[in-house]
Amino acid sequence: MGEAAFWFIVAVTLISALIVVSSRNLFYSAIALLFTFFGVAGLYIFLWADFLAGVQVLIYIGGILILILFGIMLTHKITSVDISHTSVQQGVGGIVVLLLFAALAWMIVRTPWLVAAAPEPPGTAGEIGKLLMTDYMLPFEVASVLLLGALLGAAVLSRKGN
Amino acid sequence: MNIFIQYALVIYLLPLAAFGIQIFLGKRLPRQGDWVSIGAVLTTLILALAMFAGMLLNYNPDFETRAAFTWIDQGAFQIRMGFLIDNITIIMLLVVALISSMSHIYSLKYMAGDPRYSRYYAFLSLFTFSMNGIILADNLVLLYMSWELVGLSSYLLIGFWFEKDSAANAGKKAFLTNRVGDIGFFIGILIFFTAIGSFSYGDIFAGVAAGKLTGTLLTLGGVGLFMGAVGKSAQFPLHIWLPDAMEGPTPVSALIHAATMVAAGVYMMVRLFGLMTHDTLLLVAYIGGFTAFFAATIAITRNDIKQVLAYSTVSQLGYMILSVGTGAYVAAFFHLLTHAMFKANLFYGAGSVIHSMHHALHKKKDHETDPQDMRNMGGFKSKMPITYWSMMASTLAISGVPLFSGFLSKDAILAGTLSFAGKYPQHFLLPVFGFGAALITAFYMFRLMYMTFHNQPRRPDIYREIKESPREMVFPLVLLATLCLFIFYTLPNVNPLSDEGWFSTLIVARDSVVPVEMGPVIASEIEEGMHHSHYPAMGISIVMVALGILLAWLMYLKRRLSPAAWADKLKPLYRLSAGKYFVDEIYAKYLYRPVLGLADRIGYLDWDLYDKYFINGFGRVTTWLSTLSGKLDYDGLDQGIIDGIGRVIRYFGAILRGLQTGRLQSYLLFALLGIIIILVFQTI
Amino acid sequence: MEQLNSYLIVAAILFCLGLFAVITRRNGVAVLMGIELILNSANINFVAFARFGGMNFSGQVFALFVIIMAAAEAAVALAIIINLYQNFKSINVDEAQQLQR
Amino acid sequence: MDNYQSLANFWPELIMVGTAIAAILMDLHYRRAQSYKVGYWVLAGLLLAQVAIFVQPREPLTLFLDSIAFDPFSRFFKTVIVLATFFILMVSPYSKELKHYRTGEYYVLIAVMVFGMFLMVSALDLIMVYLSIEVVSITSFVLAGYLRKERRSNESALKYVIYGAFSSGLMLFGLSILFGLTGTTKLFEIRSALGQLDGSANYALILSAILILAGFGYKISIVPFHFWTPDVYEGAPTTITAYLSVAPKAAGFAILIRFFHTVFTNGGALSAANWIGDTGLPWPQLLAVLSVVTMTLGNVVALQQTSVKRMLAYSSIAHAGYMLMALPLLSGEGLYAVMLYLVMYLFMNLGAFIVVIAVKNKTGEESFEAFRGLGWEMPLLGMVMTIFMFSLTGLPPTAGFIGKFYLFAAVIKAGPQFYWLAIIGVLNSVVSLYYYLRVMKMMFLVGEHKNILTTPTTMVTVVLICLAIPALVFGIFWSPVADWVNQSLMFFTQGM
Amino acid sequence: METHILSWLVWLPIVGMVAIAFIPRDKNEVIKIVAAVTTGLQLWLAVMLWLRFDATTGGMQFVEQAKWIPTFNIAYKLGVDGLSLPMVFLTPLLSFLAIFVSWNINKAVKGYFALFLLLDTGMIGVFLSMDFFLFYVFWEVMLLPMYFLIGMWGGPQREYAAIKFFLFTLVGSVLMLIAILALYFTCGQTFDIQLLVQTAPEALNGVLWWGISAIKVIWVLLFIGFAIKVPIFPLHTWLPLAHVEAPTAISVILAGILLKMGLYGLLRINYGMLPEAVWWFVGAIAVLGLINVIWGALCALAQRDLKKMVAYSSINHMGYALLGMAAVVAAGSIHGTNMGAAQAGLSGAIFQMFNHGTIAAMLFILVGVIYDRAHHRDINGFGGLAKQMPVYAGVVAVAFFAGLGLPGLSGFISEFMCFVGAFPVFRLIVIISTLGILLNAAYFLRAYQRIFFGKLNEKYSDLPDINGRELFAVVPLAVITLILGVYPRPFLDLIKETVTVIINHITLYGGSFVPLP
Repeated sequence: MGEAAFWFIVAVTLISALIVVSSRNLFYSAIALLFTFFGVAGLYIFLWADFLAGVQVLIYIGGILILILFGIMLTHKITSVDISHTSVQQGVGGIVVLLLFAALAWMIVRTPWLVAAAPEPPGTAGEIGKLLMTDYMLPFEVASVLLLGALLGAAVLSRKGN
Repeated sequence: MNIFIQYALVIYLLPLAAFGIQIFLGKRLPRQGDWVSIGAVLTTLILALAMFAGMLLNYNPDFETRAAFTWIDQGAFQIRMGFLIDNITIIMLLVVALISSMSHIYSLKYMAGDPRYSRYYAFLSLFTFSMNGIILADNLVLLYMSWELVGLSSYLLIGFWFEKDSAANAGKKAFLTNRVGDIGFFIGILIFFTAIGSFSYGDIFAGVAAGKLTGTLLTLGGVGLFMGAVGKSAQFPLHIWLPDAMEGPTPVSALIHAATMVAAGVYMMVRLFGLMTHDTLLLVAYIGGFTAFFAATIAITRNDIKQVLAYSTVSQLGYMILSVGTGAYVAAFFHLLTHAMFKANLFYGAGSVIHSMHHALHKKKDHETDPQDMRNMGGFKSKMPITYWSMMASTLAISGVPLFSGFLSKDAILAGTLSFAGKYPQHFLLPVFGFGAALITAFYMFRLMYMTFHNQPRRPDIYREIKESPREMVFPLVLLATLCLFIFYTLPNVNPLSDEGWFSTLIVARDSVVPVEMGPVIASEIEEGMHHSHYPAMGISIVMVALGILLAWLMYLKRRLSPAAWADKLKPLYRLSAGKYFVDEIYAKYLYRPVLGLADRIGYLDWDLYDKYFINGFGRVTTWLSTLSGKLDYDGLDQGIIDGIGRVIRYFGAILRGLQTGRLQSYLLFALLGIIIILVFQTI
Repeated sequence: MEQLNSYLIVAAILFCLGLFAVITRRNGVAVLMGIELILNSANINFVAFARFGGMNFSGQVFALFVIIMAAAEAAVALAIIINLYQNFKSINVDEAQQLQR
Repeated sequence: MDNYQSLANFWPELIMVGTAIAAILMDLHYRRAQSYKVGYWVLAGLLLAQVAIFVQPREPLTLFLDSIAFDPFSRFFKTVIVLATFFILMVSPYSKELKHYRTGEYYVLIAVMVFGMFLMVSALDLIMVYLSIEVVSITSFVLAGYLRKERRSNESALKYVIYGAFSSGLMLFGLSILFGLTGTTKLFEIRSALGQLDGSANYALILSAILILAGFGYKISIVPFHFWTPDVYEGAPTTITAYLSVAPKAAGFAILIRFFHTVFTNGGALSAANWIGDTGLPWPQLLAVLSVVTMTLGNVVALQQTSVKRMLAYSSIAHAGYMLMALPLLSGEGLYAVMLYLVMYLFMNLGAFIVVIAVKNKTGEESFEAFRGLGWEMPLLGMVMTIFMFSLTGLPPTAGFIGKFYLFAAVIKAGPQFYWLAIIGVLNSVVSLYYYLRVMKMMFLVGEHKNILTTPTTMVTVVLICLAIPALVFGIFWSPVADWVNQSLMFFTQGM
Repeated sequence: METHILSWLVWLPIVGMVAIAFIPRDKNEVIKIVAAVTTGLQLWLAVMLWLRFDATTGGMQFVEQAKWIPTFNIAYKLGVDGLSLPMVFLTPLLSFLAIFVSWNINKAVKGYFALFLLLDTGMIGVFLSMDFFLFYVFWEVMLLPMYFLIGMWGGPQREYAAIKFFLFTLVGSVLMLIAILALYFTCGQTFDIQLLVQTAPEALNGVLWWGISAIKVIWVLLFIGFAIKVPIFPLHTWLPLAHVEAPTAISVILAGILLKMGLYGLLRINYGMLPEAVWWFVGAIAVLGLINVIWGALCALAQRDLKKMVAYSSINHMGYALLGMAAVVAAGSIHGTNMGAAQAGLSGAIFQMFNHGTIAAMLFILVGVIYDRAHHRDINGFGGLAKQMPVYAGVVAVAFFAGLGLPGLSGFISEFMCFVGAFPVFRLIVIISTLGILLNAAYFLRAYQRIFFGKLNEKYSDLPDINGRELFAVVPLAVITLILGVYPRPFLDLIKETVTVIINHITLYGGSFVPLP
């Protein structure tokens, strides 16, 4: 895993993200999003979070992205060639976002982050699992309720008829 | 409580009771209750006579009795109410009771058949009550209160025939003009109270004597009090209400606007003479002297019989005020006494003529002709002999012809001015005013007599219907005409050229309490001087009077001189006189209208500008236009500060609401912007 | 250049790109994509902080929950968008402007 | 307390989860026409949860290894939430808007939302903070869009979901920075870690705090995170609008107070607490300015509205501003006042919205025009609305006055440097009078005097009276509420 | 007192209100009778209070105290002294009479009288409260019924007038709330008015806020609150509108009682708790009093609407009371401790409050009488009515002359005392404001002449004279005006000791007062 690989992944992530936000074609955006997610997963691996990378691929790409694609298809006639879309207030939005980025970048550079050396763990799934059963058991359970609620909500809203 | 106080209390309260009964029950009583008022006033007359008799029996110039109670007791702030009775009080009480009784009796016929007959008597009683309050007061508060109440009764009586706009206006004018004077009066009271801490005459005199109030403030206090007199006694420049007050019924004019109420100012000045500084008195003298002369010159050109008498009253009151100013305040009071008799009589006479004219016109169904205009009269002497002769007696008295009362009092006044001018030669103008007025007085009074009673009737049609007035009206005429003779004032002495007698014995000048370093006018010194100037004054005045009568005789009886030609020759002067020196017009232009305009403008400012202040300037034009068109309307919610602020708020609200575009992404953008703003705010 | 700051900068860029998408894209689905970018950027932060802060697994757990939540949220959001499409025949966010008075 | 032991003190939440599941099952059982009966099951569960809240031990604890707090403070807010939910559940079956839909899930979602809010008011871990807010958000997105055949409702849900996701994204980013600075997700540990930072990390701290504030601010709709409020409130079913304006707002205040107090102060007793801002961060001024801007904007824009519902939406923004006023003081009195205000606000705001429901049931409209002459036609409605409006304005003798009184008292007590805040606050309440009075004007002053009398549904009437009585009585005698608040705060002032 | 007479006074109207709530809405007569009986009983209680009042002490009497909200030191405390007694008497009196004035209300009778009784409680509560919090609550409680009474039963612009009134007063009262809280926290955390009067001057002594004395800040906040109610220029513009649009009975209450609350508050709170600031601010009070006098009179002179004229005359009359209040500094050493002037001024101000209450009430009732008959109030639109309505003309004359301060009627004495008191200190101001006396007369006489004198306007040749019910409402007021005008001691003796207490309190904290010209 050389530095080149890292920068490659960063480049893929960011360029595809740029396409996501700028493409006029919704499909292209969705496809680009796929690459972004992959890129992020790659970054996770660089960051010694292999389990998370797996989850990222599974849920984001296997779940969310598919949902998004469904969303695109359900809201546009599949035959329609024109699923392009436009943007608004790009100028102002761009300036605001750049300002914000400047603020963030300044913060990142100036702040003495908490840094501590640590050896690469052999695997992360076990540690995460342990945490989920101890410190974060409650959030784990709450997440299930959240999913229940979301499920129910999505069902209510998309149900046909009465 | 001695007998004088008891009598005074009855005299004071009885007319009030009559007023109450009349107002509430009057219409239901038999004869509409006139007997209640007349009974009350006659009782007061009897009591006043009794007091008068007591005074004569006592024969003590220093007689004085007081009674008072605590009216307001707020600890450090107290007002004591009470009566002060001395010889001046008693004489004044008698005058008021007498003239009031005469007016009551006179009115029995004069006012017969009036729809508000009982109301009229109620008001007369109210007046009597108030006037007695002025006379009896031993403190400035009761004086001021009665002073205002007199103003009220005068207002009610002048405007008694309120269906006539002129009468209603005259009443209002009288009240307001009087209030102008009263403001000064009030400020004077405030000055005295503030310095001395009491309202009672006794305390105030003692306080001034003790030097608690000195200097300019004392002068100003005196001027303030005098302003009250200026208003009430119709002195220049507040004289304007009195001629208008003739809109009231004639007995009222006789009682209130000739004999008593207008004399209240003089009475007050006589009472409080001791408080006046030299400077105050100078002002008093000049105002009085000028008024005497000034009003007389206006009287020359009046054609309305009551107007002549009204200006004559103003002029005579000026005499009295002049006399007070020169320190001869006893003479002033003496003139007050004699003037009350002859002037009331003159009014009754005039009333008798008018009454008769009224009947004549009524019979002829003539509603155009003015029953008071002397140009419609003439030759009435034969038809109304009693009226004529009694009026003639009064005319002689007022003109200052020997053997009549006016001669004595006027002589005293003129002697006083001479004496004063002798002491302070720079004020030579005062006697000039006095003697000049004497000449003119004689002239216009005889003019009145000649035009009314002598010559050929100018309107024979009316003349035919003229007849002598009924008994109730003639009786007062005769009685008062009798009282115009000098003898009643000089008893037990019978010397037509000297005023020595009971009056001069019982009423003596008291010295001012104003500290010597302020150079007070010492009344006794003036009195002393009067003895020396007595005969010169008499001589000059007789000459003047003779001249005046002669002039009138030539012009109006013998027609040797044509009044019209003379008027033409002296055109500017004539115009001034005929126009009453345009005082009313000047006031209207420079006083009433500006004040009313100011009020309008302030009202407008308050309501339409201030209240709408926050509204944008564009709205202002429209409101201005709407005000111009006489409408003070306002349009619904778009008004007021609140709305102004409300508008501003709503304006910003609209801007802020503009942020709520409904476009989601704008919201998000704004939120981000907000974050950046906060960030900047936080890091700076 | 495997340093904390490079990850943070990448995350920041991703975050800003996500924000940009959210505030500029008219299509509801595209806005949703932007939101996913934001969430991913935060996740990178978490994981990066976890890695460089002494291998603190809390960060990874946090990221895990975020991913779960993102899925749930995406489901609901898409349901809403589809529902809206059925009523409006459009999913352009700025056309949903009835509620602006 | 470890996970297993914690369960013993976790009953209210468990009951709500159980209720939700039971309700889903019951919903399967009912046919559409009866589906509203699910509401009664939820109601039963809610009451049971309240009983559990009531019988729980009083001393403060932390549960699930410092994941959530268990203390009177959270108990107070839970009770407030239960109360609000109770009234909404009572009224919902009688709202005509919902009549066209199967409402089983509606009640289930409310149950889930209550669960989420319970967690919100007690979260002590960044993950719990995030998750609980999301639970509440996601359920409320769905509820706002519940009238799926109505465009207004769709639109409201869309705006809500995007705004919500956006805000929580911002917050999440902020949380990640906080995590980066301290390396932990537990609030207590964060505080101690922050306590050791020198000033060099201030900037990051500020940035993260602002981003986190965006998340909380969106829940309680403070400027500039309020934009969703009017649109969502207007489009959502009125019952849900009423609910959103009270319960999540209370929960939002709870979490804001707890988070900021725990993380950003030195943690001393409240009366002596200081912002970490001893290092120079101008927190009080920021919050004071936000409060002023929020209340002013809410009031000023509310003046313009033509719909009562939307007017109430803005007024709820203004009220958030009032409550925010007491936070910068960082005094026990300030928190006390906010909590008391929330109780008072619960009654009057719910009441006002329920009147809107009743009017909409009758006229099908929510505009001011719909209220014309209603005071004559429905005297009871007019009377209770008068109470609510005057209470919202803050006039004695109503509960709203007491709420404001305590708020202003807290501000004044903090010293002359805050007088300007109090003066702006009171002047704002004068402005608010204007639009509240407009409702009165429409109901009583204009419109002819009709003699036809109608009343709303019995249950709505009962609920209205149940809300109006406290709105009035607490204006005269509020000692019980004050004592309750006091007890709920007592421990707080001694540190958690 | 064990009889709780004050509580009865306060809560009796509420009892009546509840009773009315249970009467069916179509039983109008019954409702009116219940209202009349309630206020009648209240009036009787007030008379009993008057009779049992001990005039030899300036302290609080009949004090009732109960705990209310102990955690905030809020108590239910009522009491009465010479300052409040006149108002406590006036309130039920005018309420009682106003019930009869509103007898021909026929729109929503039940609501009207219920609200009216609520208003009654609010008003009397303000005068009796000895707890600041309670005071504030009553102060605000009045607003609600007032809003509806003006807004529902008023004239054409009633909604606008009602909201304007409401907003104006609310601005004042919220500022007052701030001041109340500031006092509470700086002066020992109590709302007890009597206690604050003792502690506040010490506690606030030397306290600076932003470089300004705390006393001044609080004084100004309170002053604005009370000034709006008085109303003092330039915060007065709500008054003409509210008075004009309100139904007659409410105008009576507004002018008769509500305006007095401002002055009462100034005397009780500002003078009591912040005596030091009195010395600092008194010049402004005098100047404002002068402006009120002149401005009000000129505005009244400009009006064509009779009711508006009377409304402006209220502003004018309140100016005299302000002058009297300013006189209190005469007691300071700079003026040779002129206790007499201070006594005169302050007593005069309180007396003026009472007198204006009766006189303005009379005026408004009478305006209502003519409005009921002619359905307009344009001064120029009548003419010659004295002939058609002699009794009415007579009563109006009494009221007008009372209004213009004619001796023999009570208004004169109080104005006189105000002037006498203020003169030693504010010479120039008093001299200018005496012009007000003249203007007073001008606008009253002008109106009287236009309405009653001259030729009878044929339009009104069948106007009925004032009827018995209306006379019943006016005559008691006229009698009071007359009796107190002739012999004011029954009134003045009651307030004497309290006034002394106030003056002593203020001189005790006498600051450095620089006299104005």
